[in-house]
Amino acid sequence: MTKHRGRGVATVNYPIGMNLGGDPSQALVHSNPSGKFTVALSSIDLGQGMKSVTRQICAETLGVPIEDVYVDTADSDTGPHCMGSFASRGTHRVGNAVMAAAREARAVMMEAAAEELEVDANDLETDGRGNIRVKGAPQRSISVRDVAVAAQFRQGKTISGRGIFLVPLSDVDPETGEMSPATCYAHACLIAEVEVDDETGDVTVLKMTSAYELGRALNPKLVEQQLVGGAWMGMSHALYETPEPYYPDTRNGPRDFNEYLMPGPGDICPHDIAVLERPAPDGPFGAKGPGEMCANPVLPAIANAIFNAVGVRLNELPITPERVLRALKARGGAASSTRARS
Amino acid sequence: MTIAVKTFSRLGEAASALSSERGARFFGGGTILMRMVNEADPNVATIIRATDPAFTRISASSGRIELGAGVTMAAILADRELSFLHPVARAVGGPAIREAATVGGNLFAQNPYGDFATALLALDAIVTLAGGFGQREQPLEEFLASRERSGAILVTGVAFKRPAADAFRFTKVTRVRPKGISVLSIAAYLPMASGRISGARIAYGAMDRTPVRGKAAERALEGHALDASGVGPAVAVAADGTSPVDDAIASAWWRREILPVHLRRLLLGAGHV
Amino acid sequence: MRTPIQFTLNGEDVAVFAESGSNLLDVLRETVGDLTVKGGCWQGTCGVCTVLIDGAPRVACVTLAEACAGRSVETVAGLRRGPDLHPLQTAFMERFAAQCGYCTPGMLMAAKALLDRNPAPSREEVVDAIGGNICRCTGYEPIIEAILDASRSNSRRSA
Amino acid sequence: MLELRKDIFADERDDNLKEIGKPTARQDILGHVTGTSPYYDDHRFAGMLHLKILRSPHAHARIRSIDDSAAARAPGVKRIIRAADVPVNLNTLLSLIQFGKDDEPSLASDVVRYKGEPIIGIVATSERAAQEALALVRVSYDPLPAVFDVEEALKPGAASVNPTYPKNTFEYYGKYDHQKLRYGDADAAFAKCDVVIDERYQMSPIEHAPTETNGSIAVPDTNGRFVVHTSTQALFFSLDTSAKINAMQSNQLHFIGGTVGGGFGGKVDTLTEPLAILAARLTGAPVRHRLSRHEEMQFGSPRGAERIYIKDGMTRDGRIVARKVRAYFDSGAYTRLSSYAAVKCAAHIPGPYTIPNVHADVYCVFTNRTPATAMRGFGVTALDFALECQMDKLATAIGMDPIEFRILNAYRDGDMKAHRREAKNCALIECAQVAAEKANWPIREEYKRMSSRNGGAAAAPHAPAAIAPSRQAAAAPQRAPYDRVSAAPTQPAPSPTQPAPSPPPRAPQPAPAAPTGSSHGAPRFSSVFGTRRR
Repeated sequence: MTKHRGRGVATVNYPIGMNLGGDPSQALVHSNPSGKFTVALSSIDLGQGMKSVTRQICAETLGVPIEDVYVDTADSDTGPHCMGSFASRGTHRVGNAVMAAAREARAVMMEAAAEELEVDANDLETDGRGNIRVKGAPQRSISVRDVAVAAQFRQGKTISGRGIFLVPLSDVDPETGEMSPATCYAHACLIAEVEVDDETGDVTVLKMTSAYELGRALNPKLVEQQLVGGAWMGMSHALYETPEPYYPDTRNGPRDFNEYLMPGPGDICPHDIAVLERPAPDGPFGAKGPGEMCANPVLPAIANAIFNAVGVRLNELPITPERVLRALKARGGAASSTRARS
Repeated sequence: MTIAVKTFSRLGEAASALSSERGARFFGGGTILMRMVNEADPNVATIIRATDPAFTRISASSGRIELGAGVTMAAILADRELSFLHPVARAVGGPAIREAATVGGNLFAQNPYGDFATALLALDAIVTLAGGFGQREQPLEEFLASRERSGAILVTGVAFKRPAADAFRFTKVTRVRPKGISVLSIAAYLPMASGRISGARIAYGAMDRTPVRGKAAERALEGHALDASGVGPAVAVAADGTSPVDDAIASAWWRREILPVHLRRLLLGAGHV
Repeated sequence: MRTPIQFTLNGEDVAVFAESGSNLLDVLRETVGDLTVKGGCWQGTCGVCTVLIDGAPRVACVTLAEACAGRSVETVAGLRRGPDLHPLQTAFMERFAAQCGYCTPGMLMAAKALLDRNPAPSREEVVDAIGGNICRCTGYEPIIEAILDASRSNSRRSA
Repeated sequence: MLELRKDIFADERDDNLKEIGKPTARQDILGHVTGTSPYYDDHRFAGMLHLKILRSPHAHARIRSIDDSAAARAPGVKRIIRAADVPVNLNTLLSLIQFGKDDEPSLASDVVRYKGEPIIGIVATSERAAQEALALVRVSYDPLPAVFDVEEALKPGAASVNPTYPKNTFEYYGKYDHQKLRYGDADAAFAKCDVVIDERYQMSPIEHAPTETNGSIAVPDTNGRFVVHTSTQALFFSLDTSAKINAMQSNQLHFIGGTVGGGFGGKVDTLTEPLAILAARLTGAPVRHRLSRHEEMQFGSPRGAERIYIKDGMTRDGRIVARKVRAYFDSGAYTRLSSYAAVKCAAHIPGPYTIPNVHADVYCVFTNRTPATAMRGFGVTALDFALECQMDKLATAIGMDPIEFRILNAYRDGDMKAHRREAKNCALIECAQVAAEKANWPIREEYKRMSSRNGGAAAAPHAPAAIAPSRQAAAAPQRAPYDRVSAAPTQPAPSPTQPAPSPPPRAPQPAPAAPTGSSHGAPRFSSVFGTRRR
């Protein structure tokens, strides 16, 4: 048997949010009488971490500890409108809405604190540990809890805020396609290393190395979840997945997880990732969205690595071992210059 | 229509219930039958179960190995005497499926399932059947050829001669590790006489409607050594007489193309699971 | 036709009347009311509904409920002992080994079946143990790492 | 293993933050590891009924007759739902944003247009009872000619799939059967190219395969309202769609969800909610409608297949000067979201590269297969596959290192994109540099020194000056209501005279460099990089 190794690269960008905009999201933030905050959304967490990332955005903006914020989603009676969780819009659109709502709530909180401390609200700062203090005179401070009690029972203030984020819908020129598809883009470069068996067409992905630019990694572990899981899905799209194995012929479609092929835990490979942060001017703390684009560079990187390994180009997905073998036979075997260096 | 579940303590009683009732299906491990039930398959009206100890008995101490049809893949993996079959049992599903999947169920599993039956075919297993006629034995090869027509009979067990040490080899080709279903599987019983093959039995899974013998390869191997030149003729005719199908996993073309490659690797020891 | 079935669920006696021919998954979720067990396919192909029966992993959706009479059934609801999380649960949390969380109960039970029999498994043994469990989110790596972490904390405790 | 490269672009960030940037545990993780996170199906209601759907076995057929009398008498059956029971039996998802025409029935009445299309629903006391009743329904069909290939579907005489769009293509702006992208003059530019590569790419359909299938439970509430527990990815999208199909006010529906067992785009389509609500209205009982795994695999909308033809023209020095693309989205029998993806695809055509002449036509085509929908990377994943395979072929054609080739053509701040917006906040070059470094992939010094922040042009060569927003053409008729909203575009195009934050623009057409002896066959430094280095 002869195995050939090769590596391939792909660089991509990805538009953040629904194409052309016009996809609003709203958020409501309010404090209970003991200074604990609730974020009300109708946005969906389908595993990407919507609840968690908006919780961090809210805590950062309010200047309170993360434990003092809880995100409640999704209930159409209590959560204001959100377009939905798709098009990599969660972090960018919903994050901005939560930020706006938290800013408004924070302003009321600081006013209430100022009244209690008898200073100007502009002279106050939060310490991020649940206290509000006078800039330069930290001994003059009050807990967010006491501020909330005072606001509720003495001052009659509601420590709450509303937020919406909308990228206005862009026109499209029917003649030229002139349009504003997105306000910011994430970027990535991924290098895949593969081994190809030239007798069977089997392709094994040995390693992935990547660099993703995401504006800001609001939570590096959540970003890692997306990038690692997304790269797995990219590998799956590249080499395995199809509900129509003989497309455009519609026969022999899979009916279950045995027939629908995806890489198993025994097929995965190490993935070495770097994350870059070039803040998006209109992203929450500069953040874009890693959720969708993370899978995209893997497909072409693997296809290019296969060419580098055995000298055949596969233009059809998925790149099944059968397609690789047919291409190798058409070519009269693997390119001899690319024998395994191992 | 609700399902009736009938449990018998004797295999014989279970067998006659199976042959006498319409829509009766025997419950082995459930991995096939319960899916039919969940999908409201109109062909399943009654589930017949047997608690007879013989159904799950393993006797492997002697040169003749007997496995009750209810023996699970997990039970085989737990039995040191059957270590030569462990690669086969481990190739069936994940651990949870192996706790349920049975020897008997494998004999009825539709292509591309039934890797254990492929191994039993290479081992020249004899199947014990029970039905209205009482008990009888039948070579596995005959049973597989006629299983669609054989109707409501109960397989109570299988028996086969223990292969000489290292004379049995098995490989399963799959797209998904560790538990994908078969692109194909190959089981080979390779008895040696003074360094040469004598009386090899080779069986393929997923290369036809049921597991089938690779008779052309068997003949071409006779009298040869297991080295590159020795296996050449067998590899050349490996796919002769097979008729694989296109399915969601692989095309017939690819199965035929790679069968010789994997047979060669198995015979030369490279593909041993 | 309903039929009585008795078994123990996470150590407690359970007695139910279930539709004859029911699978264990439906009995646990619809009759007993243990909703910690999720269902993914009712075909025995995704492992989402993995539970332990007498300590062995089983896919509940293709397990005949009547066949569980008198047996011991464990679900993720029984993994946690009061306020204390099982080391596997802690490891899954620390390793961020769940995204949508839907496969997690089955993964945890498949992993428990492994560690109960093999407290210090190799990576290959962990991979085999979850081989029947589909995860569409994580790419498996964090799950494998979490199970290996839990096994190490096991051995630390026993040491 | 993940490494944060805080050193790069540090001058553009304020990293003095308390909660942002921390690896804080997920808010939902404890629920996940204890099996207590509340998915839609983790709610139980006394007397809950179950809805199952009878689906077409034909890809295209006229329904001659339906006899469900035996099914109606079957044990456990409470109600049969027919097309005539659906208050508004024609819808398209994006009608919520006035994009596209209603073209898809909830239940087919006269014609079925794909294998698996819903025909009737049966509500029964158990899923099993409903499934057994389905087997008793007798439907007689007259099979019709079907079309499964996107290009076959566009040929004269091809079977017409979708009566709303009889020519088998979505209609853009009331006048075109495709989305256009026009920038510069690609055809003229090809004539000047040293290398032209023309290729065909075919993406497969893909199933989302979430471990939790699509589903919902509709529960009659007080005041004529219904509580709906749902697996949707877009709560109000599904609520408004359900309200429209059921001719209800949106405040009659109370949707609860937000904890979903994976979606990946496959839970936007609102596949189960409208009929679950209708069933609950018609029976007065809670009704669960969940797809079986088999239904999810075969009849839940997949990522549609895409066929993409790309012709690229390049000068000997490795610069892409022209790109022509023809792309086809296989939308299946109905529109759902493919029409939207085609526009997103058109905008993405040049990828992250600066190409002065781009010409693209993107078609949304109807065929007799399961309607396609959004999936992770919608409109872009297949195009990126095609573009990046193409980039590799171009680099190989002139013997240039594939990473250096990408860095050379990468867009920089200030470059003009083909959709006539200035590139900003670019970072492709830096990603390529870091990935190459991590993988020990050697690239030359001058490429390591390049930056997305330098060397961009205010307007790309050969490019018409960006059209000022005020002069933008009127928006598509079907999106008229949104024109007001978009009076002020978010990214006003720069006037051609606006100075770029970068050195002078690159020469319109870099002088073709003589091939060098270098193993990379790289272009001469001065001719290519002179304008980029400062």
